[in-house]
Amino acid sequence: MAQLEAVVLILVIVANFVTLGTGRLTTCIRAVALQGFLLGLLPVVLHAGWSLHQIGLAAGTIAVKAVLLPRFLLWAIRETAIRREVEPRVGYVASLLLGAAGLAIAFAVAGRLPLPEQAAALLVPVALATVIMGLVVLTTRRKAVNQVVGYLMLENGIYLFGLTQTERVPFLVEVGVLLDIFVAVFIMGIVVFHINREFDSIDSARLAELAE
Amino acid sequence: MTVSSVATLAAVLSVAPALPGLANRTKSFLTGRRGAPVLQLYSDLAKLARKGAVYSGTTTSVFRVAPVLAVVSTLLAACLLPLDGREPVAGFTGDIVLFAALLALGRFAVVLAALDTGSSFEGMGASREVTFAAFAEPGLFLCLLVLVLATGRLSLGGMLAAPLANAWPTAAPSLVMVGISLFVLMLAETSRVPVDDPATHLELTMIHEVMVLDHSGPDLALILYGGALKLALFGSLVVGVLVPHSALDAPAGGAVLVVGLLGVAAGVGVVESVMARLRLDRVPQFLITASALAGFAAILLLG
Amino acid sequence: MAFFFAGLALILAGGFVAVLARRAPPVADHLFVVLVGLGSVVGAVPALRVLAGGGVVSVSVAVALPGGPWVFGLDPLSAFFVLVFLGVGAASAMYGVAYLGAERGHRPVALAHLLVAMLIVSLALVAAAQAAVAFLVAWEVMAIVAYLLVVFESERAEARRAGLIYLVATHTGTLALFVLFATWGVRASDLTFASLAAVAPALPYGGAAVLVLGLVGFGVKAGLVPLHFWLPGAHAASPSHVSALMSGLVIKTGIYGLLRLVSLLGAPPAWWGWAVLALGLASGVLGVLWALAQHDLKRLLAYHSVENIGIILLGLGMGALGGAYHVPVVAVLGYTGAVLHVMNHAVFKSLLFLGAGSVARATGTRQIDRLGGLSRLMPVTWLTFLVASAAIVGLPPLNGFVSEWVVFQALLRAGVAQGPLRLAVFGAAGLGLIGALALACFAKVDGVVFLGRAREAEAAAAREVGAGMLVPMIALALACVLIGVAPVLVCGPALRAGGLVAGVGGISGLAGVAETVVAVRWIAGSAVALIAALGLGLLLRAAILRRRPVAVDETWGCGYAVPNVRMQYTASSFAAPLVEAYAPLAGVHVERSATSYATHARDPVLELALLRSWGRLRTLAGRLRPIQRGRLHVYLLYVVATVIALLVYLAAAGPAR
Amino acid sequence: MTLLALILVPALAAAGAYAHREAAYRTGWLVGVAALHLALVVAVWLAPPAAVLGGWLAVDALGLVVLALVSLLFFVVALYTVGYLRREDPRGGRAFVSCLLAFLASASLVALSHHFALLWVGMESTTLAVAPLIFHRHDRRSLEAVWKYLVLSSVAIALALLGTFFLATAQSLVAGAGRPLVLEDLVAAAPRLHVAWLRGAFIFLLVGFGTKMGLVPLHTWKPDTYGEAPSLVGGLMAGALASCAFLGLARITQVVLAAGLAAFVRPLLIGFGLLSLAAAAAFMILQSDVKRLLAYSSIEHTGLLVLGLGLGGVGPYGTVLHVINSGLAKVLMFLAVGNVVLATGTSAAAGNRGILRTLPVSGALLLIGLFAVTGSPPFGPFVSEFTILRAALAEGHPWVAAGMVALLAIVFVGMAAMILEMLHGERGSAGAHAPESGWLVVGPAALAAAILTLGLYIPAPLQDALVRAAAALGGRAP
Repeated sequence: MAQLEAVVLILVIVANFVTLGTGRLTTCIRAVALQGFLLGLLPVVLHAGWSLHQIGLAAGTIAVKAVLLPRFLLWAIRETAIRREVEPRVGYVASLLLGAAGLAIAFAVAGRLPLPEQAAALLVPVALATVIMGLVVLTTRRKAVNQVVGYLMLENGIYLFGLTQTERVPFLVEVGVLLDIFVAVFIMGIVVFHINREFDSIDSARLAELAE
Repeated sequence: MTVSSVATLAAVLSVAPALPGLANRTKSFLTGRRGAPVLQLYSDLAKLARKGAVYSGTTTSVFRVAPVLAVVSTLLAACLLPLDGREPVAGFTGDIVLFAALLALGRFAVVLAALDTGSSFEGMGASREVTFAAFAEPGLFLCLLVLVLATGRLSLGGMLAAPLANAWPTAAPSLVMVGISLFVLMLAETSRVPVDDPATHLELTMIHEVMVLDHSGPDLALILYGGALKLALFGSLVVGVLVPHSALDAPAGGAVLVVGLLGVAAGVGVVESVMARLRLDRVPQFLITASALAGFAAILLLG
Repeated sequence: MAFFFAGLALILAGGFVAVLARRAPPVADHLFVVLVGLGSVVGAVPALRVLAGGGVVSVSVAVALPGGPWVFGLDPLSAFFVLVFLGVGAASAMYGVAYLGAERGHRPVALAHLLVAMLIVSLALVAAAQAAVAFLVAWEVMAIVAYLLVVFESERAEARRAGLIYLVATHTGTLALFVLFATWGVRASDLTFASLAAVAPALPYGGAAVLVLGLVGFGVKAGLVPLHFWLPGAHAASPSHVSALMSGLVIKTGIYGLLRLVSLLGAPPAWWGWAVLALGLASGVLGVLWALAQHDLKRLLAYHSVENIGIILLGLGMGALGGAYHVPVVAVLGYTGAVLHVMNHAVFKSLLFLGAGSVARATGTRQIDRLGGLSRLMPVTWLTFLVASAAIVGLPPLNGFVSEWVVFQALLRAGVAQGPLRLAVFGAAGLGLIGALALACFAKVDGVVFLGRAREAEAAAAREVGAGMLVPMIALALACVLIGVAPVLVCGPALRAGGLVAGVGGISGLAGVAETVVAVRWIAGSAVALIAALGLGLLLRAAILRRRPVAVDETWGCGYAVPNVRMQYTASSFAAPLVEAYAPLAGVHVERSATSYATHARDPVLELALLRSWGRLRTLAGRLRPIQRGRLHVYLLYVVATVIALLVYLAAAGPAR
Repeated sequence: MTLLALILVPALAAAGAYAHREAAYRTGWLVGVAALHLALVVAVWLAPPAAVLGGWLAVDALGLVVLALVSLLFFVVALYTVGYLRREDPRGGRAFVSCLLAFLASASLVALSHHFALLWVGMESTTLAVAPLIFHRHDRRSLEAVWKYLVLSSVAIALALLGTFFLATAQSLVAGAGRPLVLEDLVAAAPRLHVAWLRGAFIFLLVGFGTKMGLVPLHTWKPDTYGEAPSLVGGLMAGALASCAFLGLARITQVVLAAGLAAFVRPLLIGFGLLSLAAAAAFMILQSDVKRLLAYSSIEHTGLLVLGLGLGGVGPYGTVLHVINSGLAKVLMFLAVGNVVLATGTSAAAGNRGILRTLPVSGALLLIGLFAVTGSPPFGPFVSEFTILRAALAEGHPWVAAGMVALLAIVFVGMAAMILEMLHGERGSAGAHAPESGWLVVGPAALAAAILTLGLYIPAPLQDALVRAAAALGGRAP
């Protein structure tokens, strides 16, 4: 099982780097969707037991993060016919380098952290790396949709970290968390849609009218 | 209040009009002229007191009250001085402030009367009067507080009597400086050269004279007498400081004072004959110098 | 205390009646006047009882607020101030009824009456509060109500600006008081004055922090230089009876605060006394110099408030120094002089402002150089104004002389003491200078405004104001004369208050104090003698002139044939020699040409220091603007940067708990 | 059951409101539910019910104070909404009332949660419930505002989730630390919790909740959002939402203080407090829009809250009292400004002059609000700010006290200069002014009365709750 787990986690990292490196918005969204799917798999992979709790969680995660939200975002960019380029503030290479640095930091930090025994060796560093790369996407991308993608990455990273605590966090709360994230991204999507209609662009840099 | 103090006061009141005359006469003598008689002011006063009065239609009762108030306040101030060298007519702890305030009251009255006429010349005179008073007043207080420091007394009656004589041996330099300073202040307060020139005929250069242009008859007599009284008052202060005579008997003390006053008047005449009148904007410096002298005297006593 | 609170309730009721019955102005006005008058009398009863030697009264209200119970009480100090506040407050409020009557149509006059009532009540409560929180509440209510009254004529930009500056200044002062009481109360069980006094000996550095904060917090309110900057504008912009209240009473709360501070703290250290003395001298001299340069009657009077606060501070400083150098006579006389001058200044300064209000009402202008000759047209106003100006100059036989005399006694007695205290005697020369300058200034005001001939048409058309305005003015003028002629009436109570502040028990046992009491009788005697001699002289003069021809003619024009009113000496010219002599000190800008002469007085503290610093602060704040340029990704970076900074802090925190 | 009802009643009512098409019905529904909620809160206050859901939902003094404040403010805002919706018809009017009620439900959840993850869920829900309310005008500026608000809040709250997981980790590393993430058990086991993880948890929760509170430099969304949102929403955010966020921060502070980490957290809280005060002061004196000014005022008060929390001693007492006082004062200000904006259509200070003459009641309320919000006696915020000041001095931070007072003075200048000019200034071109309807002034007037009362008198039950809440936050009664 350990190898499978490692493969899944490495794929998560790969999805992160794809998001950082691609120039196409749809690729970004698909990469995050893949990540969501992998996240859904992980509880099952990590804890061999097939409890209702874990299956439910896996199903919910996959439904929300791999299917509903990516589809919604794809709909939003299709409906508004925006240009599909990412248009980063910081170049792709630089983004990738930043991501790599984040990955290194994550591994370095995680190595020093006292961890619960049951946590997998790779899980925490990958979670932290995903959080960092999510923040990188959030701060270096111009387009509003892309920032939603970054937010999703950030959430995914936190979710990964949360997997170390699944048996301590009750199901109800996890459902609540998932629901909240769903609603958040849903509202963001709507706003993105409106932004595009109003501004003829989803370049969030144009959104700087309110300032001191 | 003693018989001697009242008698001395009466003597000073009657001698007062002779003082300006003596000063003028001294000046005339020193500048080689004959000049007016020493007792000229007596006859002036008598003549004015017999005359009627002409008032400007602009003036109000302020103009009529002011001359009386000027004389009355000076008179009351004179009551506070131990003229016979031992005791004043009236006095109490802290009366030096009342002394200064009474002089200020007289000045306030005369200045308002000047402004009451609506004349630009008299306004100008009033303006100069209050200006120079503002420079002279701290000097007067400095002189008085030197006396306080030297004698430890807070009343004129106390400080100018026996304690002053006792203080002379230890505080002589300070007391001399105060005497000089008081003399200078007297020149300013009584409008003498080098601050003012009572003999000038050009209104623009006058200070005191121009303020009283509109007064006539008995009012003018009061003003003139008030001026003479002020000279006597300050002269008494100077004499009291420089020639402590508390050890003498009553008539002798009074005599010392009268002689001293005549001496001061002569001194004024001497100054007038050797000094030119100062430019108006130099007068403050002159007065500040006098104040500084008194201040220095005070510092000497504090040290 | 029941009477005290009942009186305050009556005053407040008067205010509310004025608002509720505003549709029937005569009824509302009369009820307001009656209730305020009655309330002042009733409220003054306990204060009078305390000052007459009755015991100290107090009442404690248990409020569920941090800081302990609210205590209100009257000791001689409080009682003295309460008496001043109620007496002068009532006179000004009554004047206000007639004064504002003309504005009923376009301004909320009834509301102003309510605010005035609230102001008087809060003033009385400031003086009576014996617990910090209650004090601060009364203090700030007073400040806010006063602000609302200052901006009563809010359609004028000048009033709004002055109001804002006042409000900011007073609030800043209040903040200093917050710190003051918070610092003081660190070790106290609660914030009642009794508890604060109990921990006073344990304050670090002899309570230096408290004393400095007190000077700032109370100093702003009192308007001592350089914290006076709000005062001229606020006093000039207010309706005149409010100016009277502000200048006569509100700024006195700052003095009360300082006195109360000292009474709770015990004798302050010498440095504080010297500082107060120096501030007093600066305020006195600069205040009157600035006043000389003013052209607006009310601004001029406002600067004289600064001057008189200076005189009060001279007394206060001498009190502190007397305490610090263990010369109880100087301490008692210094504080007594301060307290007495508070009362006297309240009386004559409010009277001056009311007079200025009457002049402004009658002529429509406050510009001194447009007026002239009003003494014929407004004889009663003139007479009361003359009395008040002679009083403020400190001339006998009026009340101003009495209190200045006491302050002089403290200064001069320092000279006959031992040690460094003797140096303070130089303050007497300073006070002499202040008096002479004040004389110059009021000669200018009285002469240019009331004497001579009208310079402009509005002054020529003036008519005497109505009885509603004259009666309070006459009452205050009579008070000036009464205190001047019979100072014994007020000196006893003032000595009690001064003795309380000085912490000296049996004040009558002090030789110097007994001497002073005797001297005060002499002053009364001299006042009577002066009045009698003047009367006698006038009778004599009248008798002489009755048999002589008396003619009326033009003023002697020195040969100039057609003198006209424009030739009269103006206020600017009158003050010019003094103003120019002191121009560098007073921040006065002189403009002269062959045909004109004008001086422009700018307040150096406000214009040159404060507003410039404020501009700099705004520029500095403007430099921060790029922080918020509206870019979301930058904002996100802030979040990331915060996380990183905090993680660094975490890493640096080390492993220990 | 009462506890569940406090959350479920508004939640279900939100759905119910959406179902109805008639606007008048919806507003009645809103006021009714708000009143019912308030009644339930009173009932809870009088007889605190036992914890439910295994200790996840419970009442303690701190939660009760916030709950009561939220409920009271919501009731006032509901009354105001009646008048507001008669004058303005926001697009998607149906959602407006529903979102308000959803906010009430989620805020109640926050106040009652004694479980950190549940607390997080509630907090995120409040964020989301408010978003459509900000966006109701559907124009460019409100779009921009809501976008910034959403992204920043969501990112921050995500970090708070990470912090929550850290907290769980800290707890999982020791045996017998009780129920996971339940407040009481965490506090009880606090001294044994893993220090590094606990510190990490505090940091991420501080950033997360600090952003929602508006601590500088995490405050950037606040002026934009408050400036664009309808005034009543701004008031609700400044008064209720910020209080909920503060409660979140207070909860984790409770744990870390119990763990003996005071030396670690207090400098952070004091630093954020002063920084917030300073930045708020700096931006206030340059402000030209009254609603943005209020936003910075809210940031200033947030700074005071964390400052008091960080000082210890009587500071926490002052802070909890200040939550109430500043909450009431901020809503008062927003509603009074709301009336002005309704009348003139702009929140630019230059466009609103002479309010005391055109809108006397709202103007007077704004005036009272100005003095209240700046901490002048005799209003409530004075008492709490003064207590915080006393804490600074008593706990040996004279320079903090000096800085605080200096910044408060600048804040006062900034606020007074703008608002007084609005109140008194000369009207340029006066627009047509509708008379002030009773619905629009009754709420703020009640708030003004409440603020004045709290400045003069603190009722015994409240005093009791304050003392207990302060004790929980490592403080004591003054």
